[in-house]
Amino acid sequence: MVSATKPEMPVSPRTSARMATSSVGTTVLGWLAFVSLVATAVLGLVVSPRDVVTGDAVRFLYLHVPVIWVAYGAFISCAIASALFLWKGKSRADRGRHLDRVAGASAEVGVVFTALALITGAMWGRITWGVYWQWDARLTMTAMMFVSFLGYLALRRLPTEPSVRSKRAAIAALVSSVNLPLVHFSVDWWRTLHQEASLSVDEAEITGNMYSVLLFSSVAFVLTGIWLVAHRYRVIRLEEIRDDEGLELAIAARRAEAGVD
Amino acid sequence: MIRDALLIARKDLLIEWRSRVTINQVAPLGLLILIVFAFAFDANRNLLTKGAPGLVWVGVLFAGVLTVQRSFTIESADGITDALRLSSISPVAMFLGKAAAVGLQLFVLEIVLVGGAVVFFDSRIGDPVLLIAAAVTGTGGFSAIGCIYGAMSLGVRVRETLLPLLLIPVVAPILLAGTRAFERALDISTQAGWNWVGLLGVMWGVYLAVGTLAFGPLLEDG
Amino acid sequence: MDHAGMIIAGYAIVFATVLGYGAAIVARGRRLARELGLAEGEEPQSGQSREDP
Amino acid sequence: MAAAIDFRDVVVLLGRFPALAGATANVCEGEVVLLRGPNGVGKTTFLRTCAGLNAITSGSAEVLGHDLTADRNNVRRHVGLLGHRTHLYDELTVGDNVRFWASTLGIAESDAMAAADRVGLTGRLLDVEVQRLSAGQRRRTALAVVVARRPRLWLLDEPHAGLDHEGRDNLDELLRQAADAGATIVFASHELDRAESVADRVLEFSGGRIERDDP
Repeated sequence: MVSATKPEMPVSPRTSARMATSSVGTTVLGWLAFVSLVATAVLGLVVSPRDVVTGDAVRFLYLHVPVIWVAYGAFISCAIASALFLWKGKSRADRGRHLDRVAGASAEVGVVFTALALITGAMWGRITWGVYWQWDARLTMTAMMFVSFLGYLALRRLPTEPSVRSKRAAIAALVSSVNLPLVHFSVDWWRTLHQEASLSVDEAEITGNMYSVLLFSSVAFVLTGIWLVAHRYRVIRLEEIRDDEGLELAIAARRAEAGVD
Repeated sequence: MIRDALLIARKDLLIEWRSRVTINQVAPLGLLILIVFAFAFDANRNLLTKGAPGLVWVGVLFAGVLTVQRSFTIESADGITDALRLSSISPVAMFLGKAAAVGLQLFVLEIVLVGGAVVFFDSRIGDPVLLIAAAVTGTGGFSAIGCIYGAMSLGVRVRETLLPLLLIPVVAPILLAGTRAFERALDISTQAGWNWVGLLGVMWGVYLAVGTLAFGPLLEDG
Repeated sequence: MDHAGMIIAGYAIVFATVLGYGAAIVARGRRLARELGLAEGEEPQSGQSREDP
Repeated sequence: MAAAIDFRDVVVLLGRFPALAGATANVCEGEVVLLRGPNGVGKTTFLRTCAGLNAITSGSAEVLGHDLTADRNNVRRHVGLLGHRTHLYDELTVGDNVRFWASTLGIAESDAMAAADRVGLTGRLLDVEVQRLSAGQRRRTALAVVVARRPRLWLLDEPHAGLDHEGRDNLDELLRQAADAGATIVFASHELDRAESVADRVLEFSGGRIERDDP
């Protein structure tokens, strides 16, 4: 058996972790999100009137706009968590592992929602402008954001020491975030110089009913986003607990090699 | 610190001088990219002349990724990263030195590619000063951000594929601004070129600042 | 409805992705919890230590 | 005498592998200590950890008065590490390498060249690219860099490996001189007869820990 001198892990999630897959709070949140998503589908497809100018294409508004908000929110959360990790991580009791998990969970949810935003945006664009893609500043920035954070997730998946990986990932997230305004600005400037007015998707005239449907669907998607981040966070945490358990076993096995223990 | 940065840069350039990887392998590859584009566009001279600035920068982009890759392969061989950590050179000096060496090699590469565009694509250099200024600021920014990601991929087994994925999205604005400035310098457009050089300069400054802050934490991991 | 196909496809993609992604996360969490011998739906209680097996 | 190395229950992870699993060791300044044990018991990790290259997961570690759990940076200037890898740029010559590494530490070129001379790297050999060297010459080049540092703590991982008979004698002589000058030397070796004649003390490694501490 492992003796009493067992070295103490700096972070032993075991001690504070009767952690499973859900809690009362997130269960309620999850059902709320689910029900409101279903309601969004009904409202968006059936209840909402067609727009006078853009016709039924307006139904994409209820998907595209909330989805992109969730994506931006997730990336902002990832960037803030990464910055806090680099700034405060060392002095925290858990060495910033909580912040690292928030960053990782947010980034993944952000990537999924950015993909959805790009897809719905392209479909909507096809209907209203006749093309899938416009080289407009915001669209280009969003595409770059998508690719950057795909790279970020690839970096997180590397089999390196957790502390090394978190630090590298946090720096990558911050560099990408600093870079996105530069992308936006340079594309914007490029478009302006070429004097092609960028087509904005906000041209649909949003009136009473549509406004409330948009508001409702936004709430639905934001709730869903929060729920997804919370659960993704827990999965990361469970994986860490599993790895740490493996570690304690590995140390015991390593000591047993000596045969004298 | 300047002395240390120069020491690192001098060492990198000496290695390049002895091994000639950039000049014998990366530069020809850049020219090859230009030629392959000519095939892709069916040797349509009009189209190629018009697209030359962008094609030159795409060449710089890909050759640049390889140059950064090479620059950090040198440091990860034979436990050299450990030796650097055991030396008294500060990470900031290391960053500046490596960025300077990569930048200088890329600048030479860029001159070669512009030469290629003149020969293959019939480009005319209308404003050499603007051309040089855009090349210097563009490659400067590229090498600064390239070295940040180079350090990030140190010791990573999948570096060959990971580095381009991480690096290319963030250098997109350099590609864009560099292309616009070159369009003016190569007499393709009559729009302002110097604003783009200014933007490239701003990006260079931002990336240098980020690298100065980030290089220490990145190297410490090894 | 104009462009009915495109609109319905858009809605289908979005909802299928979100629900599928959520389900995948939950499934992965449950599997891990089972592996670790944690009961489902258990709330983390700070300061309370799990007995070592 | 002051402690050069003071490790207590040190755990060091390489990835997820606990290379040191609770190592406790004490080395006084001026001592010459041999690390003994089969491959893979943690000797190399112990040496690298002393040099401040590995993060310490738990336990307490002090080297030359620097607390490694708080700051692994400041100790590095004072140690000389000769590992399995030689830390040399293949494309540069022996002279280039010695000069470069010396200047990264602010060591005068004349001192660096004297160190190269001391390990038998002279004349035409200085202008040979490292990639053309034999394994023994390569290790001698690495040793020259360590000698030039004039470390207070020498950390040598199998320094005898790859050297010819003359080179080994030369090395032992070098270590004795350094010890006489007050440096602490910790080294791992499989050449037990040779090593034990140089060492004051032996630390026996097993399973990521120090099992026995023979005087």
